[in-house]
Parts: sequence; structure tokens; C-alpha cells
Amino acid sequence: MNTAFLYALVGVGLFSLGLYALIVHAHLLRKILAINVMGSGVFLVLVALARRSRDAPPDAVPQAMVITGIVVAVSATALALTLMLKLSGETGRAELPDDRRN
Amino acid sequence: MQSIYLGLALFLLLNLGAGMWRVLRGPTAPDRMLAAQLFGTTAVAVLLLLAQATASAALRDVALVFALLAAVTAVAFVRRAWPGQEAGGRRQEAGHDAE
Amino acid sequence: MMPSDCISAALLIAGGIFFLAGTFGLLRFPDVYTRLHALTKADNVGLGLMVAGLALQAESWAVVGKLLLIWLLVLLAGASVAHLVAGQALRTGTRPWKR
Amino acid sequence: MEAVNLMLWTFDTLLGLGLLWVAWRTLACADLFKGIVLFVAFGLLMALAWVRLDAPDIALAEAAIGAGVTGALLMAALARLRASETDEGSAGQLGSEGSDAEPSQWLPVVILLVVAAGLGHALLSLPPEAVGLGAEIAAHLDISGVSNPVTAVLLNFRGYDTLLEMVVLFVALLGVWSLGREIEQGASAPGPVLDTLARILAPVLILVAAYLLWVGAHAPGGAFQAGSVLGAAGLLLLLAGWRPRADLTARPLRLALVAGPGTFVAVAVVTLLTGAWLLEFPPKHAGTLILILEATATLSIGVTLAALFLGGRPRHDQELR
Repeated sequence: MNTAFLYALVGVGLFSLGLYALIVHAHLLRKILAINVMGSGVFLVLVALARRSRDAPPDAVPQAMVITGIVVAVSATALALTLMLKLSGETGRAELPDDRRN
Repeated sequence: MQSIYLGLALFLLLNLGAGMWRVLRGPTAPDRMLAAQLFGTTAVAVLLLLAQATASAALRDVALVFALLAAVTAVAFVRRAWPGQEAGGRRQEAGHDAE
Repeated sequence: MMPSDCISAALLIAGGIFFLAGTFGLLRFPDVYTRLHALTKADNVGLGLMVAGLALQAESWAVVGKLLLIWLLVLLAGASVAHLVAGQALRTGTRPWKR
Repeated sequence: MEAVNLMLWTFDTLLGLGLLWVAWRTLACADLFKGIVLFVAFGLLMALAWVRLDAPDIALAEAAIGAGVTGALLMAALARLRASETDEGSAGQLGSEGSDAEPSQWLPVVILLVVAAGLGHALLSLPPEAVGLGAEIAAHLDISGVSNPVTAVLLNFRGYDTLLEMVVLFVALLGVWSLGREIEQGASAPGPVLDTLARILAPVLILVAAYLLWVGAHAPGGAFQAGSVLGAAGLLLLLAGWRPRADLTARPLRLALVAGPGTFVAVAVVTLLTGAWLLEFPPKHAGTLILILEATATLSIGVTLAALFLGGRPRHDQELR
């Protein structure tokens, strides 16, 4: 199999794993990690699919988008972590309220 | 020579997989952190080998950034996330709030 | 193979052996202090031998300089982090392993 | 040649499986700290994957962010979380970090499988040849002012994207600042070893940031990578107990934060006023303009990342209130 397709499939796997963890876990830090894994999967698909034809030079547009994406993802993560700390400081729990339990 | 570089890179990747066992097993947080530290150095070596094998000089810059940044993560661990030191930190923080 | 190729192949493989030994030590040694000892072998000697082997193949002196810089940075970071981890482990009450 | 291809193929397969395995362990393990260490290892493997996809520019960004800054952010947040949890006296309730996974739920598993199968099928039914803008970029590279195509896309061809990314970074920091003041971490004095390490490494990090900024015009590197490394220098100094002087956290800090987006907006307005399209650079001055934009963007990205690490507005912040 082509290297690009291999990495694109890995990206799909990462996205699905992250989505699963995002649904299943209640702890917000885990949700943040899950979103980051999902993001990495998307980035991998974007770049790998542009690399399907190995003879041509790599396409710079998806690469540029992913570079900005990585930096934006880390700033979003920092904001999410601060929100999580604020929530756990207010409620004592790093989890969102559960409809079933209330 | 190229097959030696690539063979060693492959070997180091397998080595990294073996080291993963220590991250999973622990038992303490510093043990896990040490394994991550070894991963950083291994990645530097893999990148240097790939740089030579594929004649792409840019990978040496990636290795340089890795070498620098591995220390930052380790320092963050020692200074912030070491288990057993949060209590002291919290006390000072509470004192500051009361000001 | 040129003689320089033979020498650098030998250096690279020796470096790989040190990485393997470091991973072995990380997996087999009993506590965090002894594991630190194993880890720094891979950091210092393993990467050092690899850098030496790659430097023999480098196309210019600038590449040799960058390789050396990377190694020195890893040395600095590895030594400092090892000290910080060991010191913090002692302070938080991890007892060194005794037979 | 056959052996080389086989080795590369094995390397790719192992790396791909490793990525999936580490991601799975990151998200499934019981101990949150273990998850964070695994996530750092995940970032490391991602950087190697970018190298194998001929994307050294991304590998640089991932090496600085994924393997460095994100790990430090997560560890600091975990420490604060643990501190607040033990303080509430509800450790028993919240200590059960691992038990919130409920593997008996079958619906998420079905969703996981359907999503993975659907996306995988869509991927594999794509034509083997990618249709991209590679040829278009190569044809216009000589008027962009730089010879690294990724920098040309980021700062020239799609400069409006980058302008908005800078604003997103800035808004994220505003969000963090609006949630309160910096949380003081009562760590002990740094000690001579950490102090010396920070004193040696921080200047090297700043130097490497400048190098990446400069080299980005013709080789992998650029403002985002340089900014990330600069941010790492800030993180290291903060971890070593260094705090900016009170007079630096007022106006100079804010100026550094808006330098990147501000310069970008100014250049955009000037290009519109001179009759060109938004952020359309005259080929003669494109190289200089890009260097100015990248230099200010690097400063802003670095300072923003370091400020994000503080987790709130700086404490000595009286002047502008």
C-alpha cells in the first residue's frame, strides 16, 4: 500500500479513537486529550492525502494549514484547561454535570 | 551505508516501543517521565539518521528543536507535576488569596 | 566500503548498542535512581557515538558543528534533568534501593 | 534498493501502528499523569510521521508544540487540578479518574466503528492522484519573495488565513485572561542546577527561534515554528521561577501581544489603500514585508504561548486597570 494512504488511514483511526474517548469519558482533562488526538488525526489525513502522488513536490497549502492548526490547537487547549480548572475550582469536580444524575 | 542508517532507525523505533513498557508500568511518575526522556533522545537519534539517509538537512533542525524541548517538558514535570508537592503549592496559593 | 564508512558504521552500531543497553536498564533496574543511571548512558554515550559516526559522513563542517551542538544540548539537558529528578526523588522520600 | 524500500515500509507500518496504540493507551489508561506522558510520546511519534510525509515544516512545529509546550501545559494543569481536588476534601469522589470509562456502553463503540469504516471507505475510494495547488504555487513562487513554498503560502498567497490565526491566538489569551488572575504555584526555589540550566538554555532557545525565523525564507522553518520555540523559552524561564518585572507586564507585554496581529492588519490596510488586493504584496518588496510580518508574528506567538502558560492575567497588573 502507498505510504500516504497508510498514514491517512492511521489519521482516520486516530480521529475515531478520539471521538470515542470524547463520548465515553466524563473527566474534562480526558476530553481535552481526546480532542487533541482527533485534531492530530485530521491533520494527518489532510497532509497524507495531498501526498498521494509521490513524484510531484509536496503540496504546501495543506502543510501551511496544519502548521497554523497546531499552534491554534495548543492555544485552544490552554483555554480549555483554564476553563476546566475554573470549573473544578467552582464545583470541586472536573466534570460536566450529568443530566441523568441530577 | 543507507541501509545501515535505515536499519538503525528501525532498530531505535523498536527500542522506543520496548521503552513504552516502562511508561505503562511506572510504578511512580518519575519512572514514566524518565522513559519519556529516553524517547526524546531516541527521536533525536532517529531524526539524525533519517537526515543522513534521505539527505534532508532540515531534519537536523527538527532534531535540534527536539533536543531543546525535551528538557522543557522534564523541567515542567519536576517543578509542577511531581506527586506529593501539590499540597505545599496549594498552601502558598491560599495564603496569597487571603491577602 | 571506504575505511571511513567502516569506522562510522562501527560507531553507529556501537551507539545503537548503548541505546539498547539504556532501554534494558530502564526496564530491568529496580528503582528510579538506578534507572537514571541507565538512561544517561543512552543519552550521553549512545547519542555521542551516533553523532561521531554521522559526523564522519557529514558533507560540510557546518553539519558537524550542528551535530555537535545537538549532542552538547542533549548532554546538558540530560545531566541537569537527571540531577533534578534524583534530588526531587530524595526530597519527596523515595528511598534508594538496597540489595 | 529493494531492502531500503522494505525497511522504509516497515518503519512506516510500525510508526502507524505505534501512533494508534499510543493514542489508545493515552485515552484509555486509568492514571491521568500516565495519559499525559503518553500524549507527549504521541506528539513525538507524530513529528516522526510528519518527517515521513515530507513535511519537515510541520515536524518542526510538532516538535516544539506537541513534544514540548503541550506537555508542560498539561502537567501544570494536572498539578493545579490535583491541588484543588485535595483541597475540596473530595478526593475519594474525584480520585476515581479511571473509573469514568464505561466500556459496557455499546452505542459509542458502534459510532466508533461506523465512523472509522465510513471514513476509511471514503479514503480508499479516492483517486490515486491528488489534485492540489502544488503546481500553481511552484509557478508563482518567484513573485512571493521567499523560496520556501510553505512560507510563501502562509505569509503571501494565503496571508489572510495567517492574519486570522494570529487573531485566534490572541482571542484565546483574552479568554484565559478574562477567567481571572494567574494562579501562583508555590514551588520551591529553583536551586543552582535548574537556575544554570535555564540561564544557558533560554538564550539558546531564543537564538534557535531567530535562526528558524531567518531560515524559513528558503528552508523549513518560519514564524510559527520560531514562535513556538520562543514560547518554550518563556515557559522554561517561568518554570525556573523567573517572573517579569511589574513595569514589563503592563504596556510592554500588551504591545508584544498585539505586535503580530497589529502589524498584519496595518499591512493589510496599506495594501488595500494602495489599490492592491488585501495582503497582495508588490513582488519587489515581498521579501522584506514577509520578514517584518514574520518577526512580529514570532514575538507575539512566543509571548502569547508563555502568557497562556501562566493561566491568567499577570499578577502585577495595576497600571492599566
